[in-house]
Amino acid sequence: MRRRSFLKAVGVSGAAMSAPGIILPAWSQDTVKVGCLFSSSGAMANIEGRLNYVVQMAAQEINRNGGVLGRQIEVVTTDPGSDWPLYGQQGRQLIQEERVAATFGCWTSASRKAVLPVVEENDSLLYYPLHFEGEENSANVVYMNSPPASSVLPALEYLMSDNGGKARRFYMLGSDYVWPRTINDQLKGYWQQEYGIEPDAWREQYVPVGHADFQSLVNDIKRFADESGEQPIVVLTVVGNSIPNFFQEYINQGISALDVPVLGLDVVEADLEGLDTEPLVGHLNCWAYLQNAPGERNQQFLDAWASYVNENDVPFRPDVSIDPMVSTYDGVHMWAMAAEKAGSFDVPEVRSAFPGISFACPSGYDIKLTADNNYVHRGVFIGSVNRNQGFDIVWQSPETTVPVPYSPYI
Amino acid sequence: MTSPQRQQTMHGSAQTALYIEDLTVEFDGFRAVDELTLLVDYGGIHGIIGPNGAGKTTVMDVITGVTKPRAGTVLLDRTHDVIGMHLSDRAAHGIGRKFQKPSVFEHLTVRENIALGVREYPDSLLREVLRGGGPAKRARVDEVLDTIALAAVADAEAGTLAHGQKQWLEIGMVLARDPRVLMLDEPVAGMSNTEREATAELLQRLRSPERAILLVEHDMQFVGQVSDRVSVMHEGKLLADGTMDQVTSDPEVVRVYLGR
Amino acid sequence: MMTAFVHSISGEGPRDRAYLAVVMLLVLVVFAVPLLGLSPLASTPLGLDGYQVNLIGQVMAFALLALSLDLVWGYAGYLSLGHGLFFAIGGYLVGMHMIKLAYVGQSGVPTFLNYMGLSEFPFYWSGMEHFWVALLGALLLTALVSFVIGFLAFRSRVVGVYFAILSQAFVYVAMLIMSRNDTGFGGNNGITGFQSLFGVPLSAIESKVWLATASALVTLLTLILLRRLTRGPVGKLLVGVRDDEDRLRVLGYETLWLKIAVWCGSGLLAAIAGMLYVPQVQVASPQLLSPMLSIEIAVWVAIGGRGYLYGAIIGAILVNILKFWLTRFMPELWPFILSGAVLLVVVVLRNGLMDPGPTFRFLFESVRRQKVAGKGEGA
Amino acid sequence: MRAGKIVLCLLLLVLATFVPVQAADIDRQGLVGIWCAGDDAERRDSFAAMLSQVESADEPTRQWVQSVLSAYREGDLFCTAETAFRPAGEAYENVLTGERVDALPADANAPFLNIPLRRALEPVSRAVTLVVSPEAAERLGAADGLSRSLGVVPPALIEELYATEPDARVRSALEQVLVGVWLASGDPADQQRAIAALAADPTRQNLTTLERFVDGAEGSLSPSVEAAADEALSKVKLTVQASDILTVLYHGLSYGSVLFLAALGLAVIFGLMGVINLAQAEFVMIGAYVTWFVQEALKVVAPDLLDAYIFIAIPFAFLGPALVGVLMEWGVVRHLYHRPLLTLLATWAVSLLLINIVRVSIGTQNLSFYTPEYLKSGFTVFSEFAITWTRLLSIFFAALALVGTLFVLYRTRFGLRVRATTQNRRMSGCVGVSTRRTDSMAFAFGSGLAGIAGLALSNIYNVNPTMGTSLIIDSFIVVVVGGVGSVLGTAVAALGIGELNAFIEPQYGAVASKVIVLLAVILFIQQKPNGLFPPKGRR
Repeated sequence: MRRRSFLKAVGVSGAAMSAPGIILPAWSQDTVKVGCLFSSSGAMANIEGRLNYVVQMAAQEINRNGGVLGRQIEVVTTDPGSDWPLYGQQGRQLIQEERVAATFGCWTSASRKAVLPVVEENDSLLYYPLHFEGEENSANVVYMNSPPASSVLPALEYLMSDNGGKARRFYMLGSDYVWPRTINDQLKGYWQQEYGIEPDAWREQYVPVGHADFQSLVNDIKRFADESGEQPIVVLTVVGNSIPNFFQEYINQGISALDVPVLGLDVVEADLEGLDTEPLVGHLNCWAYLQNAPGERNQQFLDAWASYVNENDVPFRPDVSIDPMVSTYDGVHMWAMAAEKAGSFDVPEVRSAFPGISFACPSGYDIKLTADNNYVHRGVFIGSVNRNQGFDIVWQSPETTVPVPYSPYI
Repeated sequence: MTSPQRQQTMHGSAQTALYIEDLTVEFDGFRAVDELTLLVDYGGIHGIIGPNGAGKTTVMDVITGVTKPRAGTVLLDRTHDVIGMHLSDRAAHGIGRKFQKPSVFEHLTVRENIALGVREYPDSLLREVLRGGGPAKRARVDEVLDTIALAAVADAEAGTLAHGQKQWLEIGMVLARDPRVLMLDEPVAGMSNTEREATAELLQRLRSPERAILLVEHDMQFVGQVSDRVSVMHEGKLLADGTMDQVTSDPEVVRVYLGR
Repeated sequence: MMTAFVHSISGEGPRDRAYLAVVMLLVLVVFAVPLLGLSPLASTPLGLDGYQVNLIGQVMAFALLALSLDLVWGYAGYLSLGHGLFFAIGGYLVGMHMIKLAYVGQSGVPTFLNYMGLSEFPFYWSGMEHFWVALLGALLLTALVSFVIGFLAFRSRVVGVYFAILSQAFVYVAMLIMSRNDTGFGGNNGITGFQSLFGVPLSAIESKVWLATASALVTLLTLILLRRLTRGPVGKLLVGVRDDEDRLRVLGYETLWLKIAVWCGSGLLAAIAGMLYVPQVQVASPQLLSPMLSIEIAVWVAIGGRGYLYGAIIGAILVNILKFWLTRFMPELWPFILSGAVLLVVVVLRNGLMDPGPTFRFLFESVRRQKVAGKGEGA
Repeated sequence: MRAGKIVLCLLLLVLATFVPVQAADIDRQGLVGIWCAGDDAERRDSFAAMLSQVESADEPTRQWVQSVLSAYREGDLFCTAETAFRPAGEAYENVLTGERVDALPADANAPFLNIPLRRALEPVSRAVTLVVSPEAAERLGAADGLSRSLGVVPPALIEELYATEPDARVRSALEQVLVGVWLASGDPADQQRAIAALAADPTRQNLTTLERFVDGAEGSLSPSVEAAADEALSKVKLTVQASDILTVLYHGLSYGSVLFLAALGLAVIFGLMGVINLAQAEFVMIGAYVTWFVQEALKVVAPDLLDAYIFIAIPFAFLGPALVGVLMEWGVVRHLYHRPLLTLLATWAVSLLLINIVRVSIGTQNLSFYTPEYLKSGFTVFSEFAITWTRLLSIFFAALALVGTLFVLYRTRFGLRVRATTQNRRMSGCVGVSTRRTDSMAFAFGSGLAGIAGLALSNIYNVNPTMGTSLIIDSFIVVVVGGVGSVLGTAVAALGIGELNAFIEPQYGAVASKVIVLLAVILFIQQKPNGLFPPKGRR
């Protein structure tokens, strides 16, 4: 009996190893596969998980209108479990086994860096929906969101203007990884070069990813604010669940946005879900889309999401929409448009179709790709926390901005 | 710790294997052994008896190194400070012990168990592991197997042995290194009459002028049968010392122990 | 040599057959991977593509990792929940080697060093372009780290659950340190952007095939070596440490050094596994140090059955193949299946799939239980 | 810049006195028009103008200004093209006509106030309160808030109010507002007054003010002022430093109480059964979820009791996890009592299972907790030493858990059985203690304690399925340092580690503090392998 179970085990593993060989390229049938690399478990699940459904919603929309090149889109979902190497592993699976025509995925830079060699060695496409530190320009990644120069700097400029409160002292608090550090390095260069601000006007602190207890740090912010000098602000680059934890402590220690406003660079509507935002009114964020973006197109998107959530029992709120969702949604559409334009799903041909592709984004801007790089030109919004766990729009760029992948300030 | 001067002085006679003086062991304020002084001689079997909690096993624990005393001296051959010795060095100095519950390695065979007791290179574990296991070792193992009468089951896993056999096997493991002080903690507990007889015979075979045997046992009859000398402990103290007849007639012993 | 060890097996019990079967499986992998991955056979339906080869290679590296843990847990009885530490040392060093290789003859440094304001490789990267430096570095560093941990833990007689938690604390501390950007190894992102190893581009199928073959071969050799080791005197002593360490000490064995030696050896094996693993996933990140991974290693061994070596290999292969497949087809189900499998194996089977007699083991346990209870009672 | 504004306002004020305002009445329509649709500069100017008028306005106008201003500040002023509405009970009131409507017109929306506008509005609205309000408490609140910034409020107005203010507490609060003016006046008497006021309220902000005053007035001060300033400076500095140290101590205490709550149940279970329960952190999570369910249920069943949900939830947050604990003990742990290493894996599997059950059934989002009014923000003890209510609550719960556990263990029959079984399992079995039932109940008890931790943490941290994972290693460390199963040891260890953390973190950052604490603990174990309070008895 023992032996039989053992042999069975060997048999199963053998079968497991050899079976994928018979899967044929996806576009030989009447569907075309695209892959999702977003975690629905682990630390990133809360914010990242919803993007899986956005891809499916967008695919559904495209399929209703006849699909791409006459083929229906089939979405393959994975769960990398917030484990960076697993993103690479599963990306490899999607590309080499499922033969997906494009992959939509990753939130953190760490996960993108893990997938990067995979898409490059297989010459595949990754649509990356997050704003990030920049300093990268791969032919195999479509950067759906903005690098810092076209997302963070406008917000900073605003906060330092008369209208924004003339901030001249900065408390930078970030999660300890490459995005916050790069952003802060760029900001320091920006302040020094553009405003002549001296290094003693800022303080920099990093917490481990997932850090929850901000008691001491918020107290330190209080001290920083009370020291002599000009108007202080907090540039917050903590990510994930550290964001609501930080704000909870900010509320508890009674600091208001009038005293020390917080520019939360990774703060989205979903981060405010569990919070009483009354004491947070006035803190700022900066994205290429906000739920309160004006216009019919946004309303359509919000309605579509709400009904998709309700029809499919999606375990996320129907009434919360965040930038990465829209960026993901844009990505699926822009990929479909590029494939249509190229008349093929082959990556080189799809890529050569990129320049000139333009999509009517729910944000209200007509976003586009140019021949310069794989960064999407998008609009910029600065939002201010309101009492209803959302953001009022303080400022928005008149037009889409030109993305600058490499910052001049480092 | 004992001062070097004390180690140099003579304690007991040339016959003295173990010299124990003013030994005190405490557990959270509770004195398990209380200023005990005791001499164990070569060539004989020295039984220690006493009611539960008298501190008998604790004395053995101290000699083996499992327990650290609070105060006191234990000397081997009147010169070697046992308490300061590293646990594994004690075996090299000839102190061996069988635990109260049979502690054999149940996943190893009887032969392998005994082989663990034989050391060809007592100074180097590395050499023992690399070069040990030669004919000399095998011969010694066979010798011990004969002594403890387990040659017939030499290749059985120790876990499959009967209770009595495990006791003997453990004695065998300790015996393998030819100890000069052999401590046996309740060797006949749970044994049948036949097994007990066999154990008594085994003990007689182990008797040697170069060896002191310290025996802790509840079975008074057994102790009386094999021991040359008996010490009675009570509440960590030595109550009486002498032959079995002497101690059993001691009124104090009768009061606290026998006449309870 | 093969025949030598086949003959060295005395009995013909089920355990020996299982061992042989696992050896055969590994031999098969060693030969089949290059054959089906590189030769003309590769283009036939039987052939393996890069993905499959890579998967096999990763699983083999995990099998080696599991073996290393089984040595300390299955034999010496010390459960380490921190073996990811050594795995990561190997992984990071080979990662450094590959990065340095990519920058040979170029000016500039990887971006993560740029972020720290460095424009040249710091001193501890010197020589890293030579593989042997990285290998030697990994082995020496692992030996040092494992010695320090082993010495601290074993000297103060930290055992059982305490040891497990302590080892987990070590790996956790290491993860926190390596997650810091200023530590200089890419922080949370880790080290990525490898180009080639031994002159073969990592994207080429050749490199995947050779890495997978090497992983299988090293695992095979390690299995044979450990089998010989554990069936010899060292194995007996380890079983002694596991089952009744005090008995062994009173018999005159200085178990401290024995344990340290085995612990360091196990660490070295884990480091080698890391060196094989990282070029295959092309990223060395603090995730290698996550407590979760270290616990999972123990799960592989527990599911396969500890104390048989081949059980660890089977466990690692089964669990990981299941994981790769389920996270792809039924990502929602994977955590449920994993936890269910652990509970089943631990509570019902007691010692994994490879244990010949759970009932026997159960009986033995109940006897031992009495013994433990008896010991607690004292004089 | 701000000084410039003040000068400008002073000029305006001077002008105002020269040109007597005949019609003191405020142009309500004009004001609302600017507030609703004016640009930022117009709005800011309108604040100053309104303030200068409100003093001389009649009582109804004053009331009107105050109510509309506060609605505007709160974002409750809903503008339409012609007028604006503010909430009045269930309905809305047209602020110009006073007429009431049930629903807002479709085009009504609250104008957005950016930060500079809110900064300008805040002092003005406080000043209005000072002028208008008959309540001393309201005026005190307003005066307190003004000390941060005067904005466009003319200092002369504050001096005037200070001169006429009847309430002593409000007066001393106004002194804090006026220190800037007094210090800058050059009049030694005023400067003395300012220094005295600053010394009376030794905050860091006042310390900064004093420092700047002393540094800036190099040699230009009269000797007596300089001496007073130096004395005040050293006194304030000392007080601020003392309050800083107390703050750090308090942070350590509050973090320690969190650690203690998380570790206590673990310690009880570990002490009794030698079982490390890796799912302990998930019981914390379940406790928090149960608390949330209680809150949601109260919203439906008894909305009046919602404010007290934290206390109503106590028994549920205890019993819920306790029940899961019993199930787990019965289904898994009891089969593994003599294989602690496997228990480690089994309980890890249970933790994975629990996380994923919650994830699939409820979702990964952070739960939204209602914060009762009495838990919002906190109070200042002295100087910079402030206590927040939520943290105080967690300390309270930690104390409650400590006392409760000690009581249960030392004053009840159940506790007697637990202690007996911990010390000698076999003997307890012999004297008739059902060790099976004791194990089961103790496991439930330990799990319930974790649930209480979840309750206490729900107002401090996010509540989501993985909330426990960050706690688990920290709580083990606490148990190991405290000594197996010692409740007191756990408390001391938690406090010690909390304090250590609180002292290191501000200096070296959060990562370093975790690393240093863990390394310290590892070295500590070298010295005391059995923890601070080693288990009694022979082993």
